[in-house]
Amino acid sequence: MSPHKLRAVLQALSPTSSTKDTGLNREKFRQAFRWMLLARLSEEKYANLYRAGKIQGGVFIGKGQEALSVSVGISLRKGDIFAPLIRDQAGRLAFGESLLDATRTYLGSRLGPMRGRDGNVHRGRPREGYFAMISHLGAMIPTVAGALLAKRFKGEKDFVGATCIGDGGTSTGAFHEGLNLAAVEKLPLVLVVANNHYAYSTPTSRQFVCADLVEKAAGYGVEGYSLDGTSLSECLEVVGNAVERARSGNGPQLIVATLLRLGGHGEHDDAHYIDEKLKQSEVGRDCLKLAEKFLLEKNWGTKAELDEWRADALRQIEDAVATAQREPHPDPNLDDWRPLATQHLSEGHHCE
Amino acid sequence: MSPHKLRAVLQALSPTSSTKDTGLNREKFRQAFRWMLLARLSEEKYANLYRAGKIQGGVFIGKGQEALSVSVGISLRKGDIFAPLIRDQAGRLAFGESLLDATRTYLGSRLGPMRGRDGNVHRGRPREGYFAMISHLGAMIPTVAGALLAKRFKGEKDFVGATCIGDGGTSTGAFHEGLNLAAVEKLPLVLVVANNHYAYSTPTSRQFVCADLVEKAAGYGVEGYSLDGTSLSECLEVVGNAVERARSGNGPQLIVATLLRLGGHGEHDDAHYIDEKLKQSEVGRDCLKLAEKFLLEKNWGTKAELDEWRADALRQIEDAVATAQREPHPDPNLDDWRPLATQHLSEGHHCE
Amino acid sequence: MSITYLEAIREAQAKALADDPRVYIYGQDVGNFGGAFKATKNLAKEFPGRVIDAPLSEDAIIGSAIGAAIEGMRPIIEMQYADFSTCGLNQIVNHAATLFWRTQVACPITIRLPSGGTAGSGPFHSQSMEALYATYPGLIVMTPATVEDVYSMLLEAVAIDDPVIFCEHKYLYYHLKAEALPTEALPTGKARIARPGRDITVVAYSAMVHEALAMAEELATEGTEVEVVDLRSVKPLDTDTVLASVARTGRLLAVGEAWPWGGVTAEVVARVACEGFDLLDAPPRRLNAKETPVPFHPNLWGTHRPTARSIAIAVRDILRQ
Amino acid sequence: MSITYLEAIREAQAKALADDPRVYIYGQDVGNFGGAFKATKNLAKEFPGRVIDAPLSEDAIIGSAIGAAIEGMRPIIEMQYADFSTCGLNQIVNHAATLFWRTQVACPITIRLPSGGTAGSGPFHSQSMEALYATYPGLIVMTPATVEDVYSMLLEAVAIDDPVIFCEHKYLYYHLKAEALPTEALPTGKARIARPGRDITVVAYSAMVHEALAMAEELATEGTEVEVVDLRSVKPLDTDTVLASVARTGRLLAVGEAWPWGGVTAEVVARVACEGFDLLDAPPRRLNAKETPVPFHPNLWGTHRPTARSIAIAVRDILRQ
Ligand SMILES: Cc1ncc(C[n+]2csc(CCOP(=O)(O)OP(=O)(O)O)c2C)c(N)n1
Ligand SMILES: Cc1ncc(C[n+]2csc(CCOP(=O)(O)OP(=O)(O)O)c2C)c(N)n1
Ligand SMILES: [Mg+2]
Ligand SMILES: [Mg+2]
Repeated sequence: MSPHKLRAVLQALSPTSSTKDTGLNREKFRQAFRWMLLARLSEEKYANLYRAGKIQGGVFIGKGQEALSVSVGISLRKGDIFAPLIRDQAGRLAFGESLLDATRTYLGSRLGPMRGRDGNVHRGRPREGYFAMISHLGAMIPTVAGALLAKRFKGEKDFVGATCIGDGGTSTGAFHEGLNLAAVEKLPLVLVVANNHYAYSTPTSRQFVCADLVEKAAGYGVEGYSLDGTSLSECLEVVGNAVERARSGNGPQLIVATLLRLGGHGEHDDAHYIDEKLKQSEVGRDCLKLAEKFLLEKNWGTKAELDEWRADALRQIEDAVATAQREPHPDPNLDDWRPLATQHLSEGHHCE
Repeated sequence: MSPHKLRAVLQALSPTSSTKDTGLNREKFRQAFRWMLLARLSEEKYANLYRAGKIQGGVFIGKGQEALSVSVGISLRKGDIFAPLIRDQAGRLAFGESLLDATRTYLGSRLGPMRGRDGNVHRGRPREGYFAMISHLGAMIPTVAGALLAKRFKGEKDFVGATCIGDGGTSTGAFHEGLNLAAVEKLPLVLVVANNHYAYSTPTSRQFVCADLVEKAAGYGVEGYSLDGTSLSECLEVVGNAVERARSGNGPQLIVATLLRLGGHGEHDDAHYIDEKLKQSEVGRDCLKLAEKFLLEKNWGTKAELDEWRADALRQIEDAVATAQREPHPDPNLDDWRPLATQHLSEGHHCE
Repeated sequence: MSITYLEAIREAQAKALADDPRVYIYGQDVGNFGGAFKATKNLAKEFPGRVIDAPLSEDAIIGSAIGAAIEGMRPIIEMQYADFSTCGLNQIVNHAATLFWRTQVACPITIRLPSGGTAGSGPFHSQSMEALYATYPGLIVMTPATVEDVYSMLLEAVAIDDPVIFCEHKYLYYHLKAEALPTEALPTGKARIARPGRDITVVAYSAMVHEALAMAEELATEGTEVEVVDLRSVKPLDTDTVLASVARTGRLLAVGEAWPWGGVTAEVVARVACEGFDLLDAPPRRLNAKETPVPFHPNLWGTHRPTARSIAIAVRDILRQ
Repeated sequence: MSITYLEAIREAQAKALADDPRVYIYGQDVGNFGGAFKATKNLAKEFPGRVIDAPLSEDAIIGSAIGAAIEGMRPIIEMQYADFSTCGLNQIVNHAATLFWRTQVACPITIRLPSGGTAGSGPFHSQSMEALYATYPGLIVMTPATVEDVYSMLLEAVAIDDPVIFCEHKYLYYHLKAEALPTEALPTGKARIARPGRDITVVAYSAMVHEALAMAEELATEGTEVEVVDLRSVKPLDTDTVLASVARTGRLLAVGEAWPWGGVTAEVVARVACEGFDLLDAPPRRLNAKETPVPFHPNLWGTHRPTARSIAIAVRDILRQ
């Protein structure tokens, strides 16, 4: 394992026990790696389709953040809540989203979970604990908190809710209010901050002043962790640990991962403003490449296996794209245009 | 001086120098005490008038918080900004508000600064650096930050802006965004939190989890201080120091004072829910009584002087009330009912 | 026995809590204190753990309710004053209102907004925000004017699968009394003829219904018979009942306590003009509050909002045409 | 030379910065990056220290502008999308809008809202919020439809002593071009006859003006002469120009891209019905977007908002009466 940068800021972590499934183990690492690969390759595909003019709306990818994201998705289980954000393709897949759901949404299929009403990263299946983000950053934090409150009301046990946000998103009032509310209610919320050094074009120097965003944890009275977001092993360990601590009643967990957005804000953005020094530094390393290296070095996988995984991922992607491309797009004449669940209370158009 | 509880949480304070006017000195203490006395007695008068049905709207007083509040007002000077909140009668007076402005506002005189359009604690004279709060808690923080930004744009030097908020107000998104923005811009903002243990009826256990709200300072990268809000000497010293540190370029200062609201949320509220143990504890002491004791013990004032000050304050109050009571109330027929400074762009009433 | 509008709100919440385990109440000071207006008095005691004090965080309060609703609960949210809902507005209009349409998952939350003006409350404790919320697809906006309606509509709000903005009027809290709670009610979306009349239709809602009724009473002594329509909910807005009334009277005045630009009175007049143009024997009219923030001082406030007197003047004016 | 609507916004800001030292620009990514839409391209370089990247904090951004305005500055605030102004709404409607009336201290801030729908933008990057802001006393709401207007009105917005909500339409950013920047302009509050005609008045604003003009072009080939009124600002709303037009044509259609309940079309129809009832030879009509969030997929979006085609259908319908 790479130099262990794990730092429990507020409370010493109970030492990661190897019997518990929160830390590093071969199977989990391999599985996580495969989700990362699928996420990376599928997003590359969407980006290509975008450049070919095949996708309406923007494409925002998680390149460089897959290790962190997958660690969230893979640490959760059925009955948990996950509210991903824009760079969470890996975590979504690991949490259980089908690649077809994602692909249908990008390609505008009527059969996708959003049926063309909403697009790209805004997809989800809330009934299955997989929330559909609104754009307004920070908004999903109190929403997840409320879902956890509901589970407590309903007498459920051993559940966790996780949501992700960027360095920019920490500046929103919603972040503050949401995390504080979760702390007051001592909810099992895992809040994962990906400090990727930019909010769109805005560097962190224009976003916050503390040395590490994890310093916020103390002010909320929650447990906090700072970690290297480029290291899959570290991400799996820290996120896994935090999820289990939340699950076992230790209240909200704030995780701050340091990494770099390896590309533009979206595919429309050439990212010319990203500091060359950052790119060359440790934070600028590609978590997927590092994980691959780690895998091979530790003999947890062979080159041949990796090739096969890649081929398999590409096949899945081609299949999903082919399927979605054959499917009908939404038809305005088939939409009921009713915004209410209580259909008869939806208003028609007056004065037309 | 009472046991020195001053604690610089983030950065060691430069030792309070006795040549600088930030710390404790006889004249300042006496002056501060007189403002506290005037604040306490004037608010008692308003409360009595309220009970006699002479005041429209609510009356919200600062009983128990005068030491903290006066320290803010007295540490500022002409050219500074002050955005007080609901419990800042003492600070307002010390900053330069005339008792007549306050009294006119309470009594509904048309000649008050708000001319009946707004009332009680919502008064101010923004042109004079004395902002008029809106009710939505937290809103004044970014507003003061912006005023400081403006002063920097205009090339002014050595200015400070201060604003106050309660423990409840720290839970607002506005608090978070405003303080963070000020930190990013390294503005000379002094943010004074009065943790009086309740937000209306809500105890701090339902408001936040950290042991002391000053633990938030680190997360914003600002300097923070925790202090005993019942001690005038400590308030003068800590607030004075923070104001000078802000003035000399050390960025935002977060001050958290611990004290107790010595009464209801407003005069309509019997405060039955306040914890008896808190009342009996050190935080429940009356800062005015403590200051009086201190003054006498230190021989900074005599009993006779105190009596004279009280009599003088009562005279001022009676004068102001008598004047305001003689004055006309607003007349709807004289109001222009135009919400815009650009008068001709104000809309009239259509369809009437 | 007699029961106030405010007590009816409390009783409706008590019944909702008793009848449905999915219901809980969340808001500032709603717990042991019973709410700033005592609308949840004793409920925390009667329903332990289900009436909860929230931190001073409107955005998170609403956001949490949305999450809880997704998980199957039916939260009732009390905003301390309607005016403070601006701090939670993003969650209401962009999240709660869009959830069902985007995901087909319903969002059954009830947001109680203590609304409207009272003397000495000023610009930030007096607002009428019904039109702001009604503009957004995905929300239902109720504006009950009577003790009976505030009770039955609040129960209905909790039962409905969609987010309901429940505008209860603070002026009516203590002013309005009824003999008993109702056992039946009009369905949501149906307006009510608060007083029948043949000469002119006055459309009102919430506190303005009572100003309109007082005006009608007065004008009756002059032989004018005013029909007062109480909209009950401004979204859905019962155009049919309004049109049917205008069909009888030929004249229309729409009265609202909110500001002049836009709002309920514009929507009512526009609908009647578009869909019932030929029913009108005279130009329709609107009467709103004045075009300024709501003033603090009672002298100004009393002129800022429409009153029985100013409504009477408008009605007489229309009838002269 | 030709200049787009978007470039005109940039040029106006460059001129405001050059002419008035009190002006500065604040918003997310407006600095070196030049803004999400490049509306501030190069301005940070040309005006060092005066075009500043803000943190992701809409509430604080607007709040800070209010404070700066009190201190005599004239901030131009860019919201990255109009939709995100909901997160700063409290400061806009409760603080900026009330400041002058409460304190007699003016609040000269300009809030630029990249507004309205484009294909593939979805529920949270497409909204038209003009009516929400127009409801509040104390705000001016501009909705420029042309390159010339977006330039001159933005300059005017900065010059005006009151808070101006500047709704610039994203669909027009690149679609619309003019030969040159204007040297003179109508005053704020004056509507414009975008196309004269005698048969019917179509009132529109912002992007809908162009749908209306396209429709008028088409109907002209059928011998129908449509008069298109471009409101330019929806608050103040130039009722006189609208009434004068209806006096000529006798017929009215109000078109807006916003949702059906309330909004500009309701206000326009209500004013004409109330103040120009006798000018109307047929019932007035409104055409708005559909009653759902703005859809993401272009197929749905193209039907959600009014288009030249759907306007033409409505106009033909009115003319048959
Ligand atoms: C409240 C709000 N304001 C503005 C935006 C526009 N916006 C979308 S993404 C983005 C930058 C986000 O940066 P960060 O939180 O660091 O996440 P990252 O993109 O780096 O993953 C902005 C400003 C938004 N979505 N929500
Ligand atoms: C955003 C907002 N929500 C709710 C309120 C209603 N309200 C007024 S004062 C108050 C309690 C404030 O508590 P705290 O901040 O601790 O100040 P204190 O009254 O104790 O001085 C509340 C909830 C408000 N003014 N603003
Ligand atoms: Mg980022
Ligand atoms: Mg308090």
